[in-house]
Amino acid sequence: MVFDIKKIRADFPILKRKVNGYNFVYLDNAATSQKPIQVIDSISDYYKNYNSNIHRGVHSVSQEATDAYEGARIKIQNHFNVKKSHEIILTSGTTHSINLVANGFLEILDEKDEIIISGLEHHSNIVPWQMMAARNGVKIKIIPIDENGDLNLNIYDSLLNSKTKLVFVNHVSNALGTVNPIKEIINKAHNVGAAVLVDGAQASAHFKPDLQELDVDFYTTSAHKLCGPTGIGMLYGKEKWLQKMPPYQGGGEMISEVTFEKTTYAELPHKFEAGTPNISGAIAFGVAIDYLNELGLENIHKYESSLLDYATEKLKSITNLKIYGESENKTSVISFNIEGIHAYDIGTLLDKFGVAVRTGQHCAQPIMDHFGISGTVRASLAFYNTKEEIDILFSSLKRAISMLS
Amino acid sequence: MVFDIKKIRADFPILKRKVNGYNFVYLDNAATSQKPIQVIDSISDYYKNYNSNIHRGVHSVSQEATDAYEGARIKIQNHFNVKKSHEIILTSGTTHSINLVANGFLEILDEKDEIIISGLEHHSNIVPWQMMAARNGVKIKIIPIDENGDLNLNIYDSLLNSKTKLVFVNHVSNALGTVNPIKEIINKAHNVGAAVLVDGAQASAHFKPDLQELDVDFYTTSAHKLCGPTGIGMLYGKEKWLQKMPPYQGGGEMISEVTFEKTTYAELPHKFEAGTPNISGAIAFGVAIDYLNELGLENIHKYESSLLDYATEKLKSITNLKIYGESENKTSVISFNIEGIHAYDIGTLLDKFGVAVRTGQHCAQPIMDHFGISGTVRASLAFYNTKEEIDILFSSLKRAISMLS
Amino acid sequence: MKINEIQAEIVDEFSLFEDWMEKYEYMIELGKSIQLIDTKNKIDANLIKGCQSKLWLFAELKNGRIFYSADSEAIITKGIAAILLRVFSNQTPSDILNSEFKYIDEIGLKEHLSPTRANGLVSMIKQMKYYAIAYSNK
Amino acid sequence: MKINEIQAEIVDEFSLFEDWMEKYEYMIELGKSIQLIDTKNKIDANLIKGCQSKLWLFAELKNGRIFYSADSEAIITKGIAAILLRVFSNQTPSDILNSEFKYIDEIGLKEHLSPTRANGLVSMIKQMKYYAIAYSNK
Ligand SMILES: Cc1ncc(COP(=O)(O)O)c(C=O)c1O
Ligand SMILES: Cc1ncc(COP(=O)(O)O)c(C=O)c1O
Repeated sequence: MVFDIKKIRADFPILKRKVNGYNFVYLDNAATSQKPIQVIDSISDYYKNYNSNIHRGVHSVSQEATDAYEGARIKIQNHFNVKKSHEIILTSGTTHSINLVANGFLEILDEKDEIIISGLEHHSNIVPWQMMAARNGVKIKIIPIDENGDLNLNIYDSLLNSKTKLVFVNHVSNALGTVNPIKEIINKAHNVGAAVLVDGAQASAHFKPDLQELDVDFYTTSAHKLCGPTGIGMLYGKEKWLQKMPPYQGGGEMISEVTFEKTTYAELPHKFEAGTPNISGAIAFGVAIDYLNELGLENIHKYESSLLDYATEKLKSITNLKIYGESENKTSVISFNIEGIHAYDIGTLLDKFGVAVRTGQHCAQPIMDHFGISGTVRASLAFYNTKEEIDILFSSLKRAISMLS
Repeated sequence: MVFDIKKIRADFPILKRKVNGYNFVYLDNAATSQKPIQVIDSISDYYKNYNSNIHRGVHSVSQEATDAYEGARIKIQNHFNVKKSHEIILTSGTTHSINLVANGFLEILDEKDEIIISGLEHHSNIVPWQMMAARNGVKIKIIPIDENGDLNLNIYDSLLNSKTKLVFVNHVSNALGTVNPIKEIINKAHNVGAAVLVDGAQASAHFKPDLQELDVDFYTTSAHKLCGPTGIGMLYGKEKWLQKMPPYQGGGEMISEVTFEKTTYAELPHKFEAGTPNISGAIAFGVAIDYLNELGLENIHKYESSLLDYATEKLKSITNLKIYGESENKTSVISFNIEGIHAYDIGTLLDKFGVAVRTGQHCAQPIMDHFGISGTVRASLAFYNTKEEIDILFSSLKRAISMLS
Repeated sequence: MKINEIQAEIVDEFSLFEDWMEKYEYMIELGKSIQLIDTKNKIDANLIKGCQSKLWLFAELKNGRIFYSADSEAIITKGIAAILLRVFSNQTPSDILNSEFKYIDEIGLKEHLSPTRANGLVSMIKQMKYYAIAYSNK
Repeated sequence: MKINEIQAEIVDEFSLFEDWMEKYEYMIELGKSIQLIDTKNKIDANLIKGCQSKLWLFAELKNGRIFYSADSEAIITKGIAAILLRVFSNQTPSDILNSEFKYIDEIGLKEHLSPTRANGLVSMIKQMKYYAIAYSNK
């Protein structure tokens, strides 16, 4: 397939807008992706034509909405090659998913157990475990990172032992773009009997992981990172874990019987989907997955890699520019600083030129602490970005630096 | 204001559709409301023009999205007459809100304390408290209901004592439509020093409560019940409670500092809004509130009351039809059964005539147990319904009954 | 008669109806003549999950053939259950396991047989096949 | 000079610039000449919350007037802080408390002074007023 970037860009209405008088150059894709018109229209279509509450309705429109919602679950199941559709829990996003699992293990683990968190994690994959540990006394250990932004797997080996119960790692680091060797991490954890949760929030716009082949215990992502809407995400969990974990939230949908004396919980996946879900969000999540598959994740990854190489080379030609995270294996994220200039100043001036980047800690303060910096400028590229946009980033950056020097 | 029903209906695209060859008559409004085009368009507009992750962005589009998201919070604040905007927590819905509070009180209460749940509650306001009680040992007491579907306030008085710490009641019952005397319930609870959570999910499409005047401790609703989208809701909590309660979910946004040793939480409201929120949902929630206010909640209520009277009178003319919930004070909900005919059969045949009602327990099994029935047919009316639609309900119902008899 | 023939016969019968009302009236009639489950078998253990109305199913093996009986609180559910019984009752376990239940779509029952439908009929078909599995090992 | 006059003066100065780049270059210049906070006051207790770059603010009362000093890691934030200092420094607590900070909108600073902006400048203005309250009781 030829990657017809012009045609692709035409699908994204927002890319036509101006910012501060300049063409909008959106390089903040790791924070959230933009949405193609197919996804946007699927939301309107739902509300204009078949909005209804789901599952318990006897009427036709409720059935249509239910079928669309459950159809989305199946799209997600197929996309990630999951065995059973009820192993896919629809959540409001990665943060919700991880908290659901942390709550699930609250009473399974105690102070004799250990869990391991990678040093590359987003706050969403750190704080829930700290909160859990504060309640059940589990001991937390950290896999440190090296200068390139790679996890130190030798130290990981030394942290693993028979007390290790859970390991957390993201598939891709949001701050640096590092792609972690999750297959290896999973295998090693399984060797000592520990389960692994992989935070795929940054990966799923770039890769299509085969969860059965990975044999991962939990995998999670947010739709808004992969061309879907906000407020919806998914948690994959192996059936045996989902059955073992208690429900997270109580409410409608997740029970099979309620009396004031006793309540019996519904079967999977409903046990973990209390209350009216984000119906339109789930449907649009499915449409986003269709969209990505139509382009092909392999094609996307190839195109983005060439963009990344182009951008890295250009940026490296700037004196005093230091890139953080130079793993051999990374997605199209460039985190950098200019010596003597604060990231916030760069971000502010780039914005004046219509270029949107993120600055700061990227919800990954431990990584910043590791490098001894207060933050970075992060340009994160998507498949709808172009070399011309990289050129604009480059020239705007040069002008910003000269203004700030 | 004259209630221009034709103009109003033109705002709701779905009302033009056909179901099974008949005009669509949507009488399942208590399950979820339909959405006016203004709300639908606000979602597309967001994704087409200013989609971005919020709060931490330095660039203009992120700032636009943040302003719109925070602007929605202020609309909600004003609508409910709340003192401080950070007392409004944006959640994914009522179920999420109640679970957040239940988690908040998990460690504040213990087995010496008592909580009181009204007998009219939706499962979402029962199960979270049962789950909490299973952990902290709190004792649960129930306010029973009488034959009309009203709470027995004499018994409520006798349940209150100095051990009572929390009282839960919905503003309006979803199964019966009963409007509860929440002001009285709140005052009595406060007299013994107990806090009150009011579940407003069924109320907010019909009333505009003044939360300061009510002096309620917590109030919650879901946007999808009041012409807003799915996946978004709100929790009002008095500042002192929100400060006292620990955070519910860990993640991005809700922390001010994270190291692997220690994490400090962000200020309100962010402490309770971990992760990327439902940004488009929040914005559309604000638009839904604008829409309702433009019509005027008083006008809506007046119009719906006359619809309810009309419908009640018509249905009562049907032999062997029994209405459940005949409170003096109720919203436009009619829960009923026909002697000797199962609710599911009625619902199925009404659907064949294009009429959407709900059948079953309505997530309120204890109420059904109270009446000794397995479920009801529920027709719930909204301000965009008409007398003509009630006539269709009536004639379709008569035909269904004759087919089933 | 073979399972497929019975299905064809039912489709023929339904093809005579002019509108959905006649069809539903007939289904309701069928419900009234269902092979009713014996009271002693109308127990919670024989309830099919996931229905808004209670639906009971029972099966016995006689001379190598399975005979189903059922009941439901809702007459429409009962009518469809009656059709399912007519198709699968008095058949051998292996014929039941090898059969496809597809002609029936043509009579407009599909909407009632969606896996997400709250009437439990999909679970009922599953349960009928489970009985067939159980009895084929005997 | 009165607070409003100073604001008017700043607006005048900025009106000379043809484009945003000139304006930002000037702001950056202003940042370099800020009344720098003394190292001994550059402590965590004097940090303004909610900024992506650290921003320190200090204030002293001399002869009934407040003198502010500040610093920031980011030069643009520092430039805007310098403008705020120029407007409010060397004024009496009551004048500061009664003043409105509005002309400044005209020079296009508004975007930096949104309550949801991650640069802390709104908190800085609040903190400047808190100092004024504190010192007006002395
Ligand atoms: C009274 C009541 N409480 C709670 C809920 C739960 O709301 P949601 O499903 O939006 O979380 C509902 C809606 O079904 C309701 O009617
Ligand atoms: C690696 C990683 N994990 C978790 C998250 C949290 O996702 P969300 O904010 O959608 O819950 C993000 C997104 O910011 C992320 O990049």
